[in-house]
Amino acid sequence: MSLLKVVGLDKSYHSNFRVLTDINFEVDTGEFVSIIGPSGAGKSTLLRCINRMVEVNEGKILFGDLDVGNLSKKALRKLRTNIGMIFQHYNLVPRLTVIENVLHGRFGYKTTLQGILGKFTEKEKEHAFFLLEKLGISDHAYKRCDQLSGGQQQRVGIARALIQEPKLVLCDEPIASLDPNSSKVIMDHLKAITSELNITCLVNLHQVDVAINYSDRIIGLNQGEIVFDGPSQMLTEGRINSIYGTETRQLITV
Amino acid sequence: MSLLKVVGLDKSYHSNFRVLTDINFEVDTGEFVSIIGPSGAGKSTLLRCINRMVEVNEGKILFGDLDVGNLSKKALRKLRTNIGMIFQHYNLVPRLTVIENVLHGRFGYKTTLQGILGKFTEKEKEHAFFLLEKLGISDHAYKRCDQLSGGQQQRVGIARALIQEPKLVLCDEPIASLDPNSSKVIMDHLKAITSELNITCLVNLHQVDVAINYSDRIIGLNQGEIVFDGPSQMLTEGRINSIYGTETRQLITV
Amino acid sequence: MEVANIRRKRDGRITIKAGSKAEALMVSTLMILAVLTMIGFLLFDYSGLELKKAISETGNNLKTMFLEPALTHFSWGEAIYQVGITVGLAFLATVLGAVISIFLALFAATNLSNEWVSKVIRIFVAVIRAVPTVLWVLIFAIAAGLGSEAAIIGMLFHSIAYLVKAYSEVFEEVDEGTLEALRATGSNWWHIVMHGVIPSTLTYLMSWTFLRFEINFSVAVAMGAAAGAGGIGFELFMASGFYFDLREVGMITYAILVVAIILEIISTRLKNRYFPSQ
Amino acid sequence: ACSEGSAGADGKEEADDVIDIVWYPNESGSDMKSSRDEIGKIIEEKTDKKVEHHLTTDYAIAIETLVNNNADLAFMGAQGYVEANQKNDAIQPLAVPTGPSGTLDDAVYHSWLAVNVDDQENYKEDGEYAFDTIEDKKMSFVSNSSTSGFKVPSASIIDHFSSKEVYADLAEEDLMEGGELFSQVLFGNSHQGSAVNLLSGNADVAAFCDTCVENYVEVAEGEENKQGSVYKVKEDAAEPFNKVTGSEFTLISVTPVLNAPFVANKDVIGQEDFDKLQALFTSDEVANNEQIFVPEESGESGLFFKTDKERFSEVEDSWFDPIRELSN
Amino acid sequence: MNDIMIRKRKWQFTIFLIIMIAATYASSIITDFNALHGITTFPAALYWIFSNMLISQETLTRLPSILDKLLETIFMSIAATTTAAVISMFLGLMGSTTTRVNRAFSSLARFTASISRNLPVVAWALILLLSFGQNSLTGYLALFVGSIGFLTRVFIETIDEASQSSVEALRATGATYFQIVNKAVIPQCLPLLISWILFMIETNIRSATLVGILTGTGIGYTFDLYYKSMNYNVVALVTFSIVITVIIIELLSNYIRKVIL
Ligand SMILES: Nc1ncnc2c1ncn2[C@@H]1O[C@H](COP(=O)(O)OP(=O)(O)OP(=O)(O)O)[C@@H](O)[C@H]1O
Ligand SMILES: Nc1ncnc2c1ncn2[C@@H]1O[C@H](COP(=O)(O)OP(=O)(O)OP(=O)(O)O)[C@@H](O)[C@H]1O
Ligand SMILES: [Mg+2]
Ligand SMILES: [Mg+2]
Repeated sequence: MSLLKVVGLDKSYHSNFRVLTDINFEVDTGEFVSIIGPSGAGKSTLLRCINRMVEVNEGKILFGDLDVGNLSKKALRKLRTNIGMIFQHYNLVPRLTVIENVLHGRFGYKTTLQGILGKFTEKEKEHAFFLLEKLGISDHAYKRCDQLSGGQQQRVGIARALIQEPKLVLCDEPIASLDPNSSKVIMDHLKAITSELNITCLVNLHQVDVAINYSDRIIGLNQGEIVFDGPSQMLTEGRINSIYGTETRQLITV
Repeated sequence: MSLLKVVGLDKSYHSNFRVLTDINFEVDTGEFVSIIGPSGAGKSTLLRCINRMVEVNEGKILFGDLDVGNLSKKALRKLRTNIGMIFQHYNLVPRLTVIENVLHGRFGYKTTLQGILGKFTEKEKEHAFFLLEKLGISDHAYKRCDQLSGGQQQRVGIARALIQEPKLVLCDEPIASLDPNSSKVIMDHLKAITSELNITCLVNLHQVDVAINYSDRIIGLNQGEIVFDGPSQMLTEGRINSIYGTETRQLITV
Repeated sequence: MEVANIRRKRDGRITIKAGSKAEALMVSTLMILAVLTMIGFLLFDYSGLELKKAISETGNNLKTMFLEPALTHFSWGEAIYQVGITVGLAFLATVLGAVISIFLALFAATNLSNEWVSKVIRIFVAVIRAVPTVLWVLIFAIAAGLGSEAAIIGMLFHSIAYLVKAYSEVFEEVDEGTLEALRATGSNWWHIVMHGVIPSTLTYLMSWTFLRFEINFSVAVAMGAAAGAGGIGFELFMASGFYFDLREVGMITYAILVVAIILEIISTRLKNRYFPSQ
Repeated sequence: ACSEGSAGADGKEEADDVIDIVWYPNESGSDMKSSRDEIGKIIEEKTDKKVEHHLTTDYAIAIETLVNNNADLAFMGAQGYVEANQKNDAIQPLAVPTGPSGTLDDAVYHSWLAVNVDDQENYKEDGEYAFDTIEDKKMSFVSNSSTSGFKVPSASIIDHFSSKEVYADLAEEDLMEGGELFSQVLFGNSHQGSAVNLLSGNADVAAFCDTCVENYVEVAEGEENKQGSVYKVKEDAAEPFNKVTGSEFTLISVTPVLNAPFVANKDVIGQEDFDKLQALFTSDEVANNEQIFVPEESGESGLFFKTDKERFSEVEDSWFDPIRELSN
Repeated sequence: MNDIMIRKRKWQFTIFLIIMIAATYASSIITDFNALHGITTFPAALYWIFSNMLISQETLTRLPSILDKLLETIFMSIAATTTAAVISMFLGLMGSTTTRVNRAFSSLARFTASISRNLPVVAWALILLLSFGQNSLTGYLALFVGSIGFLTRVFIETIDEASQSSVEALRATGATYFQIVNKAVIPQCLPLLISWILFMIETNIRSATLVGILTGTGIGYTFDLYYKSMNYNVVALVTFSIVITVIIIELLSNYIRKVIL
C-alpha cells in the first residue's frame, strides 16, 4: 500500500480561479520525489493541502489509511506530527535557541499544558542533540537561531521536522535562499533521510538540475495540472520546456 | 596613462585589525576587471575606498590625475559623479518610480536647489528613457521599484550608474541575489558597457566561473592582500585554491 | 552516541535555554514590574472607597450617560461648531508641529546628522515632553493672552517633542544601502533627504502624524477650554463640573467619539489613497 | 485698550479698540450668557470699542492674563482680585455689586462650613459648635483658588488651630494637601460639588457659599445664614443635587465674604475708559437693567439678582483689606 | 498611458496639498488663530519662564510631600500599565490576524481598543470621580482605560508583524493554539511588547499630570494645587521633579530596550 495517495484533488482560494486541477498521484515509503514547475504553478499549495494547512475543495488525500479531509481537530494534529514540514525561509522562532526550536517538533505529542510549560523529557532532549550532532550543528545548540547562517538555520528546520519522527517530510523550496555550498549540504541531508531512515520526502524545487540529481522521481506542475510524472532520468529537455512553458530558461553559462 | 591607480593602499576600520594591506594595481580605460576572494577578504572595502565612501589609512588612489584622498567636499562630489556604483541589493529608493530612481544619478550635476525641487531637463529624461530602453526595462519606467523583480531592479541600478556618464563603474556583487537567468542578463549588460561605451568596470564577484567567463583580468584577494593579478585565462585551479584557501569550494554538482 | 556540547543543570537534566543577558533582563523586568504593581496596590490610598457601591454607581452613571444622552444647555448647531473648533485646534497644532518636526528630526537622526547635534536635540525634546501641556498653555496664555494661540502653541510643544522622536526613529531605519547609493552618485545631503529619505519613509511619517492628530484631538478637548479658545471641551467642562449633567456629558462624549472615529477613518483612507504601502 | 501706550510686552496692535473681558468658570455657563452679553453691549455702546468675551475653565490663566496686560476687564472673586492686585497694581476694582440695601454695608455673601444634620451633635462642645471637633474628619473644599470655598474657611481654621502647639505652623498648603489636620481633603471643584461631597457621605464637613447653592436648598430650621440653621435640599433640585433631594445639613460656621468685584487693568484700558466704565457701571440705568440685575421673581437666571436696591457701587482698594489679611 | 499615470499622481499630490492648505486656513479661521501673533509672543513667554519659574530655598521644604505624590504617581502608572498590558495581551491575541480565533472576536477586540482610546479622558475622569471618589484607584482606573486602548493597538500590530512564518511552522508540527501562542508568538514579540510597556509607563507618568488634575490624585493633583494658588516656585519644583523622573525612566527603558531588542 502506498504511503500517500492523492485522488482528483481540486483547490481554489477564490471561487473564480482554480490553483490545482485534478491532481492524482501516489507516493511510496522511502521515495524521494521532487515537484518542479514555474512560479505560481501551485507547488506550495499542493504541499499545504497534504497536511491540510489549507482546506481542499474537491478530491481525496489518503495518508496511509487516513482520509486527511475528514479528520477531527485532534486527529489532524496527530496526522501533522506524522508529517514533517521544511520551509524556504526556515520559519524558526528567531529569538529562541536552536535546541528549543528543535524541540518544538515534539508539541504534537504533548498535551496543551505540557506544551505551555515547555516540559520535555530527557530522552527527547537527548534525541534533539543527537539530531543536531548528525546534522553537524550541535556546536550551535545554545545559540539563538537568528545568529546562524541560512544553511545552519535550514538544518535546524530539518532537525525540527525529524524529531517529529515523521513518515513523510514535505519540503517547500528548502534551498531557494541558500548559497550553492549550503544547498549541497541540505540536499545531501534530505537524501540521507530517505535512504537511511526510510522516510518519504516530497520536495518543491526551482532548480531542475538539482531535482534531476537527487530525486528518484519528478512531478512537473504547470498551471495547477500535472504535466509530467516519472523517474528523473526521463525528464528530457523537451519535457522541461513543456513544464516551464516555451520560453526556455536561459541559464547562465557556468 | 591609466584611468585608476592604487598605490600602497592600507585600510583598517579598527586600529587592531587591518582589512587591506599594501594594495597596488592599475586599471586602464575600457578594462573589465573582476575581483574575487573569500568572504571578508576586503573586496567591498576596496571598492568603497576608490570613491572614498570610506577613508583610506595609508597609500594613494589616483583617478586620472586626481588624488582621491585629497579632494575637497565639492571635488569629491565631482569625482563621484565620474564613478558609477552598482550594489548587490540594488539600493534603490523603493517607493519611487524606476525613472525617478534613474534620474537620481544626475544629482551630482545639480545645485542643491535644483536637486531639492527635482528639476531635470528634458534631455536628461530622454537619456534616462534611452538607457531603460537599451536595458530592456522601459516598459516599467513608471512602476514603483519595489514592484520589480531582482533582475529588473539591478538593471535600474545600472541605468542609474550609466546616466552619471561615468568613466568607471564599481560593481559590488551585482549578481549575488539574482537567479541564473537574470544574472546572465546583468553580466551581459556590464560587458556591453565596457565594450560599447568604453567605460571601465571593476566587479566584485563570488562566482569564479562567471569571473573567468566575462572579465579580461582578475584580481584575487585573500585576507586583504592581492594574491593574484592577471588575465583570466591564467587563473588555474591551483591559483583558485590559493585565493580561497585550501578548503576547496564544494560547489553543488550542477 | 554521547553527544558533545550538552549543558546540564546541577540535577543532571539538560538545559535548553541560552541563559543570555537579554533573556535574564526581560524576565527580571517583568518580575520587577509585577512586584511594583503589587506594592502599588498595597500602597494606594483607598480612603473613601466603597468598591461595591462605586462599581454599581459607575454602571448607573455609564447607563445615564450613554443610554439617555441629551443636550440641555446648548444646541446641536452649537455642538457641531464647538467640535469644529476643537478639530481645528488639533489640526493646526499637528500640521505646524509636523512641519517643524521634520526638520528637527532630520538633524536628530543619527544616520543623517552629527552625533552632537543629534544628542542636543534629543535632550531638548525629552525635557519639553516631560513638562505638562497645561503649563505650556499657561505660559503662552500669559504671554499671548487668552485664545487659540495659547492653546495651539501649548500643544505644539508636545507635538514637536513627540513627532521628533518618532520621525527620527523612522529616519534611522532607512536602509543604509540606499543612502550609500545616493552618496555614491555625488548627491549632496539635501538631495539625499528629499529624494531618498523622505520618499521611502512617507507612509510611516504619515502614520505617526495621524496618530498625533488623534492624540492632539483629545488634548485639545481639555486645553482649548483652559486656554479660552473654546471648543467642545469647554462645554464638557461646564456640563461635568458645573451642571453635573451626565446626559449632556454623554451626548458630548458621543459627539467626540463620532468625530474621533471619523478622523480615524479619514486618515486611514487618505493614507491608503495617497501613500499606499504597496 | 492700550490707549496710553503703556500696555505690556505683547504689543497687540488691534488691542486699542478691543476690550477683552475674562470670565471665570462660575460665570461662564450658558445660563449667564444673556447677562454677559448685555454687559458687553452696554460697554460697547459707551466706549465705541469692540468687546471680546473670553471664557476659561482655569482660574490661574484668568488671573495671569489680566496681570500680564492681556485683558482689560475681569469679574473675579475678592481673593482673585487681591492676588492680581498684588502682582500688578495697575489692576483696580471697577465696581462691586452691593447688597439689598444698595450700599457696600451688606455687599457680602457667606462662606459656610456645613455638616450632615444627623451628625450635628458630634460637632458641639458644651452645646456650642466648635472647630476643635473637625480635627481628623474628612473635609471638602471647593478649590484652592476659591475665596469663600477655601481661602476664608481655611483662614479661620488655621487661625483657630495654630493657637495649639501641635499645629503651631499649620499653613494653607497643609490644608490643601490633606495630611496633618484632616484625615482627607477633597476638592469639589465647584460649590455644588463640595456640597454634594458632604450630602453623599464622601466628606464629613464641607465648605461652600450661600449664593452658589441657593437655587437648590431652602431653610428648614432657624434663620438664613445663622450658625446652627438647618437647610434642606429642595425636592425638585436639579443635578447634581437630584440624588440627594431632601437631605439636610447644618451650618456650623458662617463667615461673611466680600462680594466679587469687576476689576480692570488700568494700564491696558487707560484711565479715560476706566472712568467711563466706572460711571457706566454705577449708573441707575445699569442697576435697573433687568438683563444684568435679574428680578428675583422672574425665574430667569443671570449674573446678579434684584431683591431690593441692588446696584453696582464704586469701591476703594482698601475695602478688600480684610481678605488681604487672610492671605498672610 | 504611463504618462497619464504619473500625471495623475502629481495631480493627486497637488490636490492633497491644496486640501491641507485649505484645511489649515479653515482651521485658522474657525479657531481665530493668528500665527504671527503666536510667534511674537515667544520672547515674552521665555521672559516669564525665567522670571517666575524659580526654585527657591523655601520651596524645597515642600519636596518631601512632592516626592510622596510622585511616588504615588509612579506606582499608579506602573500598576495601570502592567494590568492593562495583561488585558491588552488577550485583546491583542484576539485582534491579530495571525493568532485570532475567529473574525468576530477580532473585530470585537479592535472595537474595544478603539473606544477606550477615543473616549475623552475628561469624561472618564468625571465618571470615575463621581463614583470612586478622590483616591488613587480613580487615577489608576483612568490611566488603565487609556492604556488598554493604546497597548491593544500596538500589540496587535506587533503580533501581526512578528510571527506569521513560525506560527505556520508550529501549526505544521501539530501544536495546539496555546502551544503556538506560548512558544512562537510570545517569545518573538516579547522584547517589543516589553518595549511598548516601558513606553506606556513613561507616557502614563507624563499624562498623570492631566489625569491627576482631573481626578485629584498623584503628582498631577499637587501640580494643580500649587498652580491654582499661583505659587510658581513650587510649580517649577514639581515640574522639575516630573522632568527628572521621566528622563530617568526613559534612560532606564532605553537601556533595557538596547539589551533586549
Ligand atoms: N493564501 C492564498 N490566497 C489566495 N491565493 C493564493 C494563496 N496562496 C497562493 N495563492 C495563489 O495560488 C497560486 C499558486 O500559488 P503557489 O504558492 O502554490 O505557487 P508555487 O508553485 O508555490 O509558486 P512559487 O514557485 O512562486 O512558490 C498562485 O496564483 C497564487 O497567487
Ligand atoms: N563598516 C565596517 N566597520 C568595521 N569593520 C568592517 C566594516 N565593513 C567591513 N568590515 C570588516 O572588514 C573586513 C572585510 O570586509 P569586506 O566587506 O570588505 O569583505 P568582502 O570581501 O566584501 O566580503 P563579502 O564577500 O562577505 O562581501 C571584514 O572582516 C569585515 O568584518
Ligand atoms: Mg511556492
Ligand atoms: Mg562584500
